[in-house]
Order: sequence, then C-alpha cells, then structure tokens
Amino acid sequence: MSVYYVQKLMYNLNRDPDLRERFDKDREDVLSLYKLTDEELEALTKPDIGLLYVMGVNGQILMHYAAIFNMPWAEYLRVMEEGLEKHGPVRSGLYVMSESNEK
Amino acid sequence: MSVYYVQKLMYNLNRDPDLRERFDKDREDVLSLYKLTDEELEALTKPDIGLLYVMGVNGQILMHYAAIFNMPWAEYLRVMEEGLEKHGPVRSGLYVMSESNEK
Amino acid sequence: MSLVYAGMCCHAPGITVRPEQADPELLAGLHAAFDQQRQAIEDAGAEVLVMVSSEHFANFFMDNMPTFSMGIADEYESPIENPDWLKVPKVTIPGSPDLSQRIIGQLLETVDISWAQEWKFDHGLAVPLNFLTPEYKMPIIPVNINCQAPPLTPLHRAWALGKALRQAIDAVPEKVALISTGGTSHWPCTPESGKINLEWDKVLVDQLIHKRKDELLDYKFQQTFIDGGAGAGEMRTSICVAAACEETVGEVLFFEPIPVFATTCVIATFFQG
Amino acid sequence: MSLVYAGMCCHAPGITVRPEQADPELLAGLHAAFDQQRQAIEDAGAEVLVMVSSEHFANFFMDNMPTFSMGIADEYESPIENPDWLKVPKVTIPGSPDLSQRIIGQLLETVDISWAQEWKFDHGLAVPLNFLTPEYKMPIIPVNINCQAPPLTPLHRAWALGKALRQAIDAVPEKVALISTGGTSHWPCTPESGKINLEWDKVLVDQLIHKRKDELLDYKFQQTFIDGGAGAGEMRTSICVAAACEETVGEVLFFEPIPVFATTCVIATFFQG
Ligand SMILES: [Fe+3]
Ligand SMILES: [Fe+3]
Repeated sequence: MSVYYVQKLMYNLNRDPDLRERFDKDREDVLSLYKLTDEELEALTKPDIGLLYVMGVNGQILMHYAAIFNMPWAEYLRVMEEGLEKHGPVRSGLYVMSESNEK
Repeated sequence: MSVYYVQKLMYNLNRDPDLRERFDKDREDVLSLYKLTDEELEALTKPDIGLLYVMGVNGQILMHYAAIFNMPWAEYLRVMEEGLEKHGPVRSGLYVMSESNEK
Repeated sequence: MSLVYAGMCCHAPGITVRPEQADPELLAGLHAAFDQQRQAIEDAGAEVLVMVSSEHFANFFMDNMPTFSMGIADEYESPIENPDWLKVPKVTIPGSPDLSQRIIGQLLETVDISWAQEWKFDHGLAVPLNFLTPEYKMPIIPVNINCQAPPLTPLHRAWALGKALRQAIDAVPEKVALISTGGTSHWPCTPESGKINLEWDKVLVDQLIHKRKDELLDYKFQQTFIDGGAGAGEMRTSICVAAACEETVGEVLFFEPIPVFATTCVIATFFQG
Repeated sequence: MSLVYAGMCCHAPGITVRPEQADPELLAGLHAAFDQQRQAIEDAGAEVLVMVSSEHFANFFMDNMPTFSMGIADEYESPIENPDWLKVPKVTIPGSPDLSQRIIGQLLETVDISWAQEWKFDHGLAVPLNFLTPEYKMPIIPVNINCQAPPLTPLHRAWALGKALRQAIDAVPEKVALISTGGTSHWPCTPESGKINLEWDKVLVDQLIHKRKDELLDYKFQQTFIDGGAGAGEMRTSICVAAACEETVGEVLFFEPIPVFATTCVIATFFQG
C-alpha cells in the first residue's frame, strides 16, 4: 500500500528511542531497513515534507517526522502548501478528500 | 501481568532476526531491555524451560525459546515435567486448568 | 448502578503547549470548566476513570489496527510526546488490570474489542488527564476507537461500544467515571490547520448533549471530513460515551472556539450519577 | 453467489516436519484428501482463498491482541518458522488488498475486526497452503480469531464473523473459497503433548459438518480446555466457517488420529457452490 513503509518508519521513530538515536547518527542506515521507492527514499532523506504530504502521509505522523528536524510549526504548514503547488494534489490517503487539495 | 515481558522477549526473538542475532552474541544485553523479576531473569538466562513453564509461559511461545538453544523435542517435554516436580504446579496462564497440573 | 459520571472534554495539544497565546479570559474559563469536571468526578466518588480516546498513531498502526481497544496494563507511561514540548509531566499512571479484565469479559459478548498490555498515552489522554487527575493517582483504563486510519470504526459500532460499556460498568462494584475526548471540527497537521467550523460544532455538541441517536449516527464519512476536517472523526469517542448514558440530557460546561488551539474547546457533562 | 467452496483442514506442523514417522497408509490418505480439497477449490473456480486461522503468537501478542483480524497486504511472507525445520518453502504469497478492503468495509457493519498491512504466515497457514496452493499463486486473505490468549473470542462471535464473511463474500464479484484450519483436540507444547481425544473430535466434526449451531455454541471454555487441550480453542475457526454456510450439510473427506502429528487430522467440505 502506498506510503505504508514511509509511515511505518515515522511511527517507529516516534516510539523507539534506540531507533531514533540510530537515525540521528546514520539516517541512510535506518532508511535501508524499510521497503521504499526511490521517490520515497529521496523525500525522506532530504527531507521533503511537502512531497511526503502530497504522497499521502497522515499529518499526525508527518508532524513528528518534521519535528525530528526541528522544523518550526509555521514552516511545517508552509512546506505543505509548497508541496501542493510543486507536486500537485495529494495522491493517496485521507487528504485526497480535503478542500485545499481541490484548489 | 505475570510473565508478560518474558513472553514479549520470546515473541520478539521469534520475529526480529536482528534481535535474535544480538541475543546470540550477548544474551544479558538483550535481557536487560525487558522488565523482568530476578526469578524470570535467572530462568531465561539458564535457561530453565521447566521453571518458565511453571511460571505460566504459553507453550506456543516457550517452544520457540527452547528451539533457540537447540533443545530436542523429547528433552523439551521432559524438562516441563521436571519443572512441575521441582517447582510445583503452573502458577498462571492457561495451564493452571490442565490435568497434569493437578497431579 | 456503578457508572457515577460521564462526560466529554477536549484534548488539543495547544492547551498545554501554548496556553499563553490564548485569550486569557477564554483560557481561564476552560481551566475552570476542566476543574469543574474534575470536581464532579471526585464528588461522584469515582474510583476508576475510563477514558475513551482516539490516539494519533502512538500505539496503534496499520500493521495491526484495532477498531476498538482497551488497556489491561498495571500502569501506563505518559506522555509519549516530548514532555518538554507538550508541557505535561512525564509520569507513570496506575491502571486497573483486574477491572479491565472484568469489563472486557463482558464487552466481548457484543463487541469484538482488542486488548493491550502496553499503552503509551499520547496528548489525547495526557492533556485532559493533566487537568482531570492532576496528581495522577486515579487509576485509568484507556479505550481507543479507530478515528484516524480508514476504514474508521462505523458510528453505529461506536454507539454499540458505549451501550456495552455501560452494561459492563454497571455490573461491577467499583464506581466508574467515563470520559470521551476530542471530536469537534479541526484540521490537524494539514495546510488547513487552524480552521474551525463553529456552526457545525454547535450542532454536534447539541446532539451529543441531548443524545439524539438518529442524528448522531447519520453523519457520513466524506461529508464529515469536509465539514469538520480529519479531526472530526474523533466524534466517535463522544458518540460512544453519549450512548453509554442515552437516557439523560447532559450539560455544556464550556464551549468556545480558541483559534490558537485550532479547535472549539468543549467540556460537557453527559451523566451525573 | 460468490462463495464457491468452504471447508476445514488440519495444520499440525508434524504433517510437514516428520511425515516419514507417520503410518504410510494414513499419510497417503491425508495427502489424497488435501489434494481432493485442492482440486475442489480449483474446480469451483476460486480466484481468492480466505483462510481463517488461529495463529500462534507469530504476528499478534498481548500488547495489541485482536479478537478478529484480517490481512490487507499486497503480499505475505511464509513461513515465519525456520523453513528447514517446517520443511515448507520460504515464499512470498500474493494477497488481494483491494478485495480485503471491500470485505472489511462490509464486515465492520457487524463485527469489529482489526486489520493488518503486515502478516507473516505461521504453520497454521503455511502447512495447509503447502497442499492446497502448492504453487503459491492463488491470492490469499488471512483471517485470525483469537484462540490462544484468554479472554478468547466468544464462540457466538466467531459464528457472527462467519455470517458476516458470507454476506461480504456474496456481495463481491470475485469467486471466493473459505477454509478454516485447526480445532480438533490437542495439547501442543505441553507435557500432555501427543494426547488425542478421539471421541470428542468425532462429536465436534459431526456438529461442524451438520452445522449444529446450538451445540457448537454450547462448548464451555474450561471444559473444552480439559477435554480437548489448549489446541481445541482453535475450534473457533471452524465454527466461523460452518456459520458461513449453515444451510448446507458438509462431508468428511478424511478423519484419522495420527499420533505422531499429535492430533486427529481432518479434511472436510462444508460447502460446495
Ligand atoms: Fe485528536
Ligand atoms: Fe494450531
């Protein structure tokens, strides 16, 4: 299922302090543990929060990933808007129904 | 709940090849990750399969732990009997209801 | 009869993260209402608090997503979020495993609830408990309804859980309080974050207070999402608790949109034993 | 009508682990019956196989124990056990995520099933699939009922799941086969391992074949444990599939105690579309 392992990674990072520490030390090493497409891997590595939003990552999970990179809240909201402009409407998940997606 | 983390450890060892490898290299290190009583820790370290059975570990989980130590099936069945003789009837879980427990 | 209090409350993380940014008068009112609810729970003699929440992918994920779940642990860690960010203390909260087991045994007759020996409370529980049980001594039993990951729990099954909870709670000798958290309109963690649909919230809370079952169970998934945002899915928690005390008309203790908390903040009594 | 075949089969790991220790005639009979069931599924034109099993703490644990669960993954790894020990090949088995989603959407109307995007098949699925879909090309949808960790799923709810499955399956265009695995008497991984209660097994299978609902739902937890061992809890899977085709009388294809497999091995047809 689309972006399943992207979200699984974020879920695990949020729950597992050891994994989080390992991620902080060597991001690529942790990312290699998950089945990811090239686009997913790139978006996670950068990180491109806007693209991850467009891919369909749930905000309740994505927010925590943004927080790992100390992204301020206002910036988090801004890059989602940018993601929509640059990459087009949300592709999967809940937010394909949202109004901002139809703009 | 009784023996919850004992069973959690066994469940994780069965599912997670990385943890299993780490366990094979340094058993104490892995055991230190779980909330265990002294008796649980000792039974797991030895391992005392009979005592673990008496404590209430489910056989469907315990069997896999015994297999890690290459315990033959006949031996596995024998040490459970021994555990009952030495440590008394099963203390918690499903098997408190079993007939052999009432002997 | 051992249900002694039932109600709903809000759980927006902003309530503890950035209270200083809210209108001081509104904030004082919200705090006073939380305190009123805390007092009501204590005055009712509640020995255990069953909290029906919608957790936000803190414990449950799509690898094993429960439609309903109840905690059976001796104790629970709280919060899973960074306590310095959420500005609530890192605590270990007592559970009530024996009571959980007895309630689950009863619930399973009609609802197919999952059960969990581990549970890290997220802001959905940690924020309200910060006000309702500030000493963290009251045993808590967490209940979860899938309000986040589609297919969401159908509304009529949330209602069925509420009915089953009431029957189970009334069959135990303990005095039990039952609180739902969340469910007014909000668009959390999305570009629309901060939007509030006040009229929609008014109608929903009125239906909840008056336990208008037919209206509550008539909300449609997509329209609710459009009108109330992804956060409105959390209405399931309050529909569940409303069902548990359908026979009584409740009372709104607080109802105010607080934009910096990105939602309408609501505290309401559904049942007073 | 899109249910095209329903039945039950055994899943004891001994069947693949130590076949050479069994009476050759009994083994040949068991293999022939498995093959007969495989042929019946194929002849019925089944496009998907829904397998109702009781997994053995391979995927689900007391940290989040589902009463019911259904897989929604694209594909599944099998087996979780060491394939050299279980003597079945390590394979990736196709799922049917879109069909899973449609079935779950329907099931949720009456049963509160959990759903899972990941699932590693244990011997409960891997052993029967080795015979029923030896090429591993047929898409599988795994279903689990909690038969292992008390409080177990109540029998009448296993029945309710069966009814809901039938309704959901009959509402989709795909041709679907439905198989339960396990449930005769056995005492797995305990000092009593190897015990078989043949008379008890006979009665149970007869009740299942004739879909005697009242008798099937009258088994008591403790007495079942005493008469049939911890493994008898798995009767829930066959009660579920029997409920899905209550209207038809089934047929026993194989019924023999095989002591070295530590259980009575059963293959039966419940429904032939
Ligand atoms: Fe929420
Ligand atoms: Fe089994």
